[in-house]
Amino acid sequence: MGISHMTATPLETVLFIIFGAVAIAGALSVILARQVVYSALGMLVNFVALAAMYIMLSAEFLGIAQLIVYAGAIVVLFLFALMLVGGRRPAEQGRLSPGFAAAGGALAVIFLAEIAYLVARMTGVAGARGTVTPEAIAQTGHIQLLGATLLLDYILPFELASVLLLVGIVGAVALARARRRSQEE
Amino acid sequence: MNSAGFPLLSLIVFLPLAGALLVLVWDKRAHASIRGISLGVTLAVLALTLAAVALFRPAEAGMQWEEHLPWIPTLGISYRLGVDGFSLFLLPLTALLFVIAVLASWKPVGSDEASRSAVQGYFFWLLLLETGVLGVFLALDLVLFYVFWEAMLIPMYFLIGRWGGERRAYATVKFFIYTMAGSALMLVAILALGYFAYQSTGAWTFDWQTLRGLNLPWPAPLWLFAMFGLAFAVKVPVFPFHTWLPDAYGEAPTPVTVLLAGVLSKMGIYGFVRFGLQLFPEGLRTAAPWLAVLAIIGILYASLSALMQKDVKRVVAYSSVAHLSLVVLGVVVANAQSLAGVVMQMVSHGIYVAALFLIVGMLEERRGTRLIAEFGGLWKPAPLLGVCFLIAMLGAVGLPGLNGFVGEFLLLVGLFQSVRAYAVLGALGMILGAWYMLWTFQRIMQGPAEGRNADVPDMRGADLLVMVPLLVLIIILGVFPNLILGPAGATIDALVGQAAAVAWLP
Amino acid sequence: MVAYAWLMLLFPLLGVLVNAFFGRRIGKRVVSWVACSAIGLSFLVALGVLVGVAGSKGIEQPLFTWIRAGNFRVEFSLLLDPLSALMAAVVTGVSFLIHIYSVGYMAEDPRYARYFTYLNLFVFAMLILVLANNYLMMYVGWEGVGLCSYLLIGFWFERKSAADAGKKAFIVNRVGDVGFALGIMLIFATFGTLQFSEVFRRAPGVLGPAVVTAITLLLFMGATGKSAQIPLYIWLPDAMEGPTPVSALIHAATMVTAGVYMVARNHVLFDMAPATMTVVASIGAATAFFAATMALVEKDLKRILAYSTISQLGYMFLAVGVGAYSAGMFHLTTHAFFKALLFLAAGSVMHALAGEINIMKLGGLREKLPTTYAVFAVGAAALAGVPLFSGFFSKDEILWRAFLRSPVLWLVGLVTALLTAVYIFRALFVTFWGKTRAEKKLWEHAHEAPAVMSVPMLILAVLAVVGGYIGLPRLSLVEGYLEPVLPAGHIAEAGALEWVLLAVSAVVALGGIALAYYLYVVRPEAPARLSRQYAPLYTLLSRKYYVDEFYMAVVVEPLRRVGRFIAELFDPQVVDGAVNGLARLAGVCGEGLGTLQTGRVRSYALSILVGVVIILGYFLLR
Amino acid sequence: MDAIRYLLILSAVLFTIGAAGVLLRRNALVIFMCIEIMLNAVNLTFIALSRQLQSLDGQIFVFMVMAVAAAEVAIGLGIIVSIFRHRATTDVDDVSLLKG
Amino acid sequence: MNIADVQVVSILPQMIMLAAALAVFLADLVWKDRKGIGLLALAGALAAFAAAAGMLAGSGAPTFQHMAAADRFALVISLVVSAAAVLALLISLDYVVRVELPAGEYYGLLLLAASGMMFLGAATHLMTLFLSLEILSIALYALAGIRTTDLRSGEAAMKYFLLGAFASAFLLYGMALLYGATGSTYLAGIAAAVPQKPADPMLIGGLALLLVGFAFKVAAVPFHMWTPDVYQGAPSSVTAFMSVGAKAAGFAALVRVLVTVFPALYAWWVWPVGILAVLTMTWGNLAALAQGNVKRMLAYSSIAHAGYILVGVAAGEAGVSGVLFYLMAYALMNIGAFAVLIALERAEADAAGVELARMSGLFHRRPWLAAAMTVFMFSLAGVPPLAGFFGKLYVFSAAVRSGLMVLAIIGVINSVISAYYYLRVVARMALAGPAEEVEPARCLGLSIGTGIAALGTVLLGLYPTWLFNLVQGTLAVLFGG
Repeated sequence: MGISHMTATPLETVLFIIFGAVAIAGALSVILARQVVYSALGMLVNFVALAAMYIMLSAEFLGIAQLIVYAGAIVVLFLFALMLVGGRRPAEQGRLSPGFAAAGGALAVIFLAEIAYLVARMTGVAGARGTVTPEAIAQTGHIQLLGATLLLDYILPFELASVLLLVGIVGAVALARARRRSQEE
Repeated sequence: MNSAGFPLLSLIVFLPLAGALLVLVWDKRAHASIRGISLGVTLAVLALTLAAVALFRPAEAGMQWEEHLPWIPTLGISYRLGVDGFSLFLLPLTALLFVIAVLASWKPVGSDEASRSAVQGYFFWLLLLETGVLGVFLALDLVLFYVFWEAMLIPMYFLIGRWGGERRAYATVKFFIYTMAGSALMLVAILALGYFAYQSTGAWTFDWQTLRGLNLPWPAPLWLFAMFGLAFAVKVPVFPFHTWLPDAYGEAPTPVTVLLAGVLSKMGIYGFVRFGLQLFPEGLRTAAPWLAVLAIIGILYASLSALMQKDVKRVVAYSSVAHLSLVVLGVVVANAQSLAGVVMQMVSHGIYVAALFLIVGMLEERRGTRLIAEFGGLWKPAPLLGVCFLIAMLGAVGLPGLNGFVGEFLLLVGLFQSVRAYAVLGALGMILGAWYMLWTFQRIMQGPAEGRNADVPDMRGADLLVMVPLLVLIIILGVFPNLILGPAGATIDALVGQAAAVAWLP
Repeated sequence: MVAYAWLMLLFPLLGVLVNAFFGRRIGKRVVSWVACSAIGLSFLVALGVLVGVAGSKGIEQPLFTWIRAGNFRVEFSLLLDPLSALMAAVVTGVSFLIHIYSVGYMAEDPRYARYFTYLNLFVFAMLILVLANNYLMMYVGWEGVGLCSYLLIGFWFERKSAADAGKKAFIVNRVGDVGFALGIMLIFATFGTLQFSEVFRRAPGVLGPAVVTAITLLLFMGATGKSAQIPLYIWLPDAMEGPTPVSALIHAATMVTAGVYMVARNHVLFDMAPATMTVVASIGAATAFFAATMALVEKDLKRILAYSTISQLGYMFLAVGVGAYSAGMFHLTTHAFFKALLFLAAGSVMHALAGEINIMKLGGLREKLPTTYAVFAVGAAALAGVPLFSGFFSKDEILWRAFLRSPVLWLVGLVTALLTAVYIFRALFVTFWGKTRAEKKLWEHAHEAPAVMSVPMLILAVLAVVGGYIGLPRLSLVEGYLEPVLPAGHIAEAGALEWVLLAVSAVVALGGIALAYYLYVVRPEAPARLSRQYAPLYTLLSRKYYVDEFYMAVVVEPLRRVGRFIAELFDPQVVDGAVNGLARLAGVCGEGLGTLQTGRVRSYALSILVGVVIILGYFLLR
Repeated sequence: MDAIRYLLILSAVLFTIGAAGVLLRRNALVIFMCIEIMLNAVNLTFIALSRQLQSLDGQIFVFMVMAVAAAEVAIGLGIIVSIFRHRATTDVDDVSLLKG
Repeated sequence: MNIADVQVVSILPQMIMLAAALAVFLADLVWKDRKGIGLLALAGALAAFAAAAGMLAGSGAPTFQHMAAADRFALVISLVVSAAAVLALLISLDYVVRVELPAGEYYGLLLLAASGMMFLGAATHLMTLFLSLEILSIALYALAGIRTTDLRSGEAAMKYFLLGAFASAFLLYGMALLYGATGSTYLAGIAAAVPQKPADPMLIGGLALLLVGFAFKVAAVPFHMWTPDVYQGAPSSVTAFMSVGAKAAGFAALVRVLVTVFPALYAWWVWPVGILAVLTMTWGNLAALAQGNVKRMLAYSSIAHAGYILVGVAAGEAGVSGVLFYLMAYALMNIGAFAVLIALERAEADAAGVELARMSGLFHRRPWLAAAMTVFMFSLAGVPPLAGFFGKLYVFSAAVRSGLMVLAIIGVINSVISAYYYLRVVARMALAGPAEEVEPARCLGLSIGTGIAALGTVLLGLYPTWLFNLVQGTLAVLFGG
């Protein structure tokens, strides 16, 4: 078995289990909720639980970003959209075709089994131990390290991400503006 | 051995293309001058091919006037042309039949007004087709060959599809797909061959000369031959790959049928020799019994089928299948006489079958039908037509003194030398051939002329113009076959030597 | 003259070309002059050659190389020896007379020029056959005469029966020709050459008994086709659809004897194959007998003559089959004279009676057509073997030689001789004697033929009488002339037996005539009674032993049925059906795939997940 | 069980739930939410691995994924709302003009 | 690694595209001339094309901090994408006005998508890969739905979006697994780690999921289901562009990942890719047989072509240049075919694409247009001597070379099947009588676009050598750099 340097205190372990359970419950409620709005709430629960886990995994910046971007912006956007399309109505009128549901469920289970197999058989997470050791973090500070990496080594992805956001904005505008135009006519 | 010198072959191949482009940019309403250009171009090509025949050095067995230029060097594909005694006479045959086809297209071709007036397009495709066909016979690079081979389908598609008979759409699609399907595997085989060359020489090449020298590991020659052979078998066609033929021959306009039967079918035979026998003699040897069985079935099957056809064009079409099956049989046994017969019969068949289809066209033009039952007694009102039909038919039947005999007899002699049963079965085709041909002739030309048959007009100047050269050739080649066998002799000897190098049929 | 032998071929060829291209413009007179003079000149050359080659072993005259393919070399070259010279002289001579006769006979025909073109072409082809120095050239002539026969039988192609007959002749001949062709191939495979002289020279050394038997049987198969022997004789009676001079020339005097000539030409090979010889003799004898029986009940005058021809050809094969080649050639010559004569006379009858040919509708013609009657009688006498007429000598020689070989063959020949006398004199009596049964109008218009027709008949009549003397026993001009080519071999000295047999056949011939006289003149009601009495036999004979029906049922119809099955069912439904079915299958698959494309996102996602699971599974479990 | 394996399994479970939701739900918004769940599950994997490998690459990847998610939400909700304007439905099964 | 490594020149073509997009947005604010904006975009795309071509002619293979490479492979992809963009813009000039698309957003998004595609072709880092993939995807989602007045356009956008996001989640998961297995997000780093633990399930699983993600993008069966619906529903000019550009970019990424990162695992992925190829081409061709709508038929045909290209991918190293050649040939002939459809597309009735019946007798009405379409159809069918044939020749020869004769055989059989439906179009145009008299659009841009595509298709067939030479060299750089 591969090495693991992720050592957890019993408390951390318990918290991991709890947050994990919450995250799963949130995700399940997304797909099981009768009404869309409950799905959105389930998603929010999931996001928050994950944010907590990020923080515990010493990715504090991303934990916070998770709360702001996902739990904040994205869920709110979903709720806006929900209001526009009338989220109070039950999500689906008819029932699922049983065959289709069974096939979907079975495939999902197989997929999970495959990943589980993968995780079980993996030869340990590889590579020489990275440079971002707790000591390094302690010395430089997490945020500083992250920022430096992002803006020095990852300047191109960073810029691409901004282009991506531009695309998102323009795209949304295009869809909205065209709609507006068609409504005017 | 290189491109130095006068590029005679390139000129032969691409002159029609130039003509086609000229036709394309010409004023589309100037029908007369478009026809004139086409005639001029095809005549010029004929002159060039005759010059090739005249300048050919008969004592040499190898390729002559080779041209060699790099084309796609990264894949080892080159532009390489050459002619030897085997392919030599296919050039004037092709050129002549295109002249005939142009002449036969002097009157508007097509079954509806729109296509009849589309003269420009018709001659464009016709000339393009000539480039394709000549390219096939001259290409010595396998990819180049394949390009010409397939490219030819496009003009053919339009010529049949646009200017054909009532079921032309069905016929042309079937022709296209069927022949394309047949040659699909040939492409893979060509690639495989290129790869074998790569393995043994370290460079991709599709050069025919180089590939001949390859030592292929068994059983590669067998399956490569099978893949090539399928393409050729479809083109010839060999039973059971023949069912596109009655439709295509039947629906194509007369000049195109003439080309289909006269020239395009020879491409299959040519392929069997050039890319079957010469590239994979061991493969051909191993496949020979199977191919021979198919060819023999083809002879008998097509003959019997021809016997009971109701449509005269289909009679000739099936007769063509039967005759060419015998030629395939000649390739299979590959001895001196049979290969001489192959060379002879390719040209002969091209000529008499062209004459027969022209006559069918004239019949159809005069009576508006091709159903044999509708005809009768035409010899009386149209004696010239009758005589021309008679001579062409006798050529096809293999009457000694006419061209069909020499090839057929040489083939049978060759077969007899190798496997006597083949000769006996092939000879049965002689009897059946006489039967269906004579019966067809009888039902159309003989008997009382009643109704509309009584005042069918005889052949006139234009009709004679296309027919007489063919009939003259039928007789001349029957009496002086050495005109062809002589120059082809050295090449045939070399072929025989190569075939003999592998242990042949039992 | 021998050096100019090629002129023999050239003249008819010129005749063909001139009449073919200009025949319709130059008028009938010129046409007939061109045609007749071509053959006449040819005949003169032939006579010159006949004299010139006397006593020689044979001269070969190469003209050009015809085919060369590897070691397969065929020269176009003439072989001039006594055998070919005799045959050429007979052919051109008889042809010349018949050409002249035709000028009168065909005078009214609209396709006059075409007729003479064909006729000249025939002579040309026949001469190639005769003068060939190799098998393939002989084959050229062989098929060439077949073509002319086809064209001339179907000359009046508006009549379906004529067209049918022409086609039948060609196809049946083709069957025989295929045998001939295979024989040629076997010869080439064995000897590596097709030249007669080479083959004969090497034959004793290289031939095994099996091969030589095979070769000769195949060649003989060709002969049975061309010379109308069992089993391929069926085309000849139908061939009477052609103009009568054609029947005289091609289907009696010349072409049909080609088979005999061929066997004689190949006597070296045949001599080496006793089994084949037995077959040849037996088939000859059988053909002679059966054809004669059929002639007994036939009502069509020309067909009677046709059966007679078949029967006489049988005699000739009997002759060559027992090794009496010169006897065969002798009979061939005399037969050419008297059978041509008989046909021309029959033609004269038809000419006089607007084409009526059924002897039951004729009768009493001797008063209207005395010349015709006279020459017919001469011909009949010659055919029947009445002593001192030509047929008597030639037939007798055959019987004699047959007797030496096997008394059974002799007996068959003898019976046939009896039948011959009966049927030909039946024809004579019914046609020319008694009261006429012809329609009144026809009868009144009946007239003797013009000189242009009667003169050739008279010449032939003279020949039919005296022709036999060239071959008188002990004189044996023919045998002597042919000696260099056909060595007579060692024949037992003719003793008293020969004279006894001579007498017997004379008696038989006269007896046959007497019988015919009794049946058809004295007791004209007897034949009808007999036919009722022996109805089955009569029907069998009059239906020609049902051989046509047999071939129809066993060969032609089955093949047609197979052809129809292929053309209408198997090819379009099965072979093409497979092709179209494949295409349809692809289309159905396409539509099936289209239904999977439901338009619903979730099913698409499902498909993605399926892909994920499979690929991931493959990678993990590999 | 190692902590890392626990975390990987946890994220796999979350991912699978999301994937199953895409298949099982018909409401476009819910499907989209499920996709967000899937992305978040992957994010968890990245963070866990980042910690395990003591490298920041994983964290930065998660940062980028957030940007992607934001852009996707902008476009995705735009599309869904746009369709709703036309058809008054968010049921994806009703949106199947194109098929065959 | 520090800021000095940044060589902006290495991403010059992409930057030009981005700059052009920004210029378009700015111009849109002040300028209402739709055609003018289009020309501006066209100029940008042409500049990008020129830059790519110039860099190809030049030497050296600079990288941008090992995030994006300017190797010949990437540059050829840039060339293909910018060529596709140029053609797509040419055929859009009139179309945008005709169907009243928002010009600024349309052209801008198109250029952004193009830059995303070019980045994807150049990406040598998982993050660049993912982000550029998302840039092009999101831009295309929006473009697909940009014709908001049309139900089908919205439906296409929704399907594309939901399934695209779904698939990219798998892709992302795969990246995470690779990161976990190798500890690196640089392709070079992963490549270096692969040989050390070739059988690690995590590595293998990551490869599998990556394959899935790209297979979705290139529309390989069974990840292709979105393709016909999206291609049909999206505005035709968008379909033309995405069928070519997105495919080129997707294949670029796939090839780069498989061939440079996982050559050691060739034996693992050759058959999955090969089977994908077989399924893809067969499915695409068979389904296309049943289509009566030309646009939808071309969508299925595009699936089939993805299959042919996958044959080249399965051939591994040997197939790289074949894939590139094929992509270029496909760009020319497919955009050309769509150009003809755009010319024919008139009323609302054609919003779902041109029906086959509408092509009837085109030869009589517009012979040159019909001739061009004929060229495209025969080329797509793989009839020599046109570009499509040599594309097939190249990839199939690579397959034969890699011992994948079976794939070549199935490939050629498939091209025979495909000939049937391509011929049907030609037959309609050439052999049938004229349909109802709706005059096809006449527009300079469209004519030029069609003409360039047709000419290119023919010339690339008659003399493919220059492109062969161009793509041949990419291999060395791909491995050397």
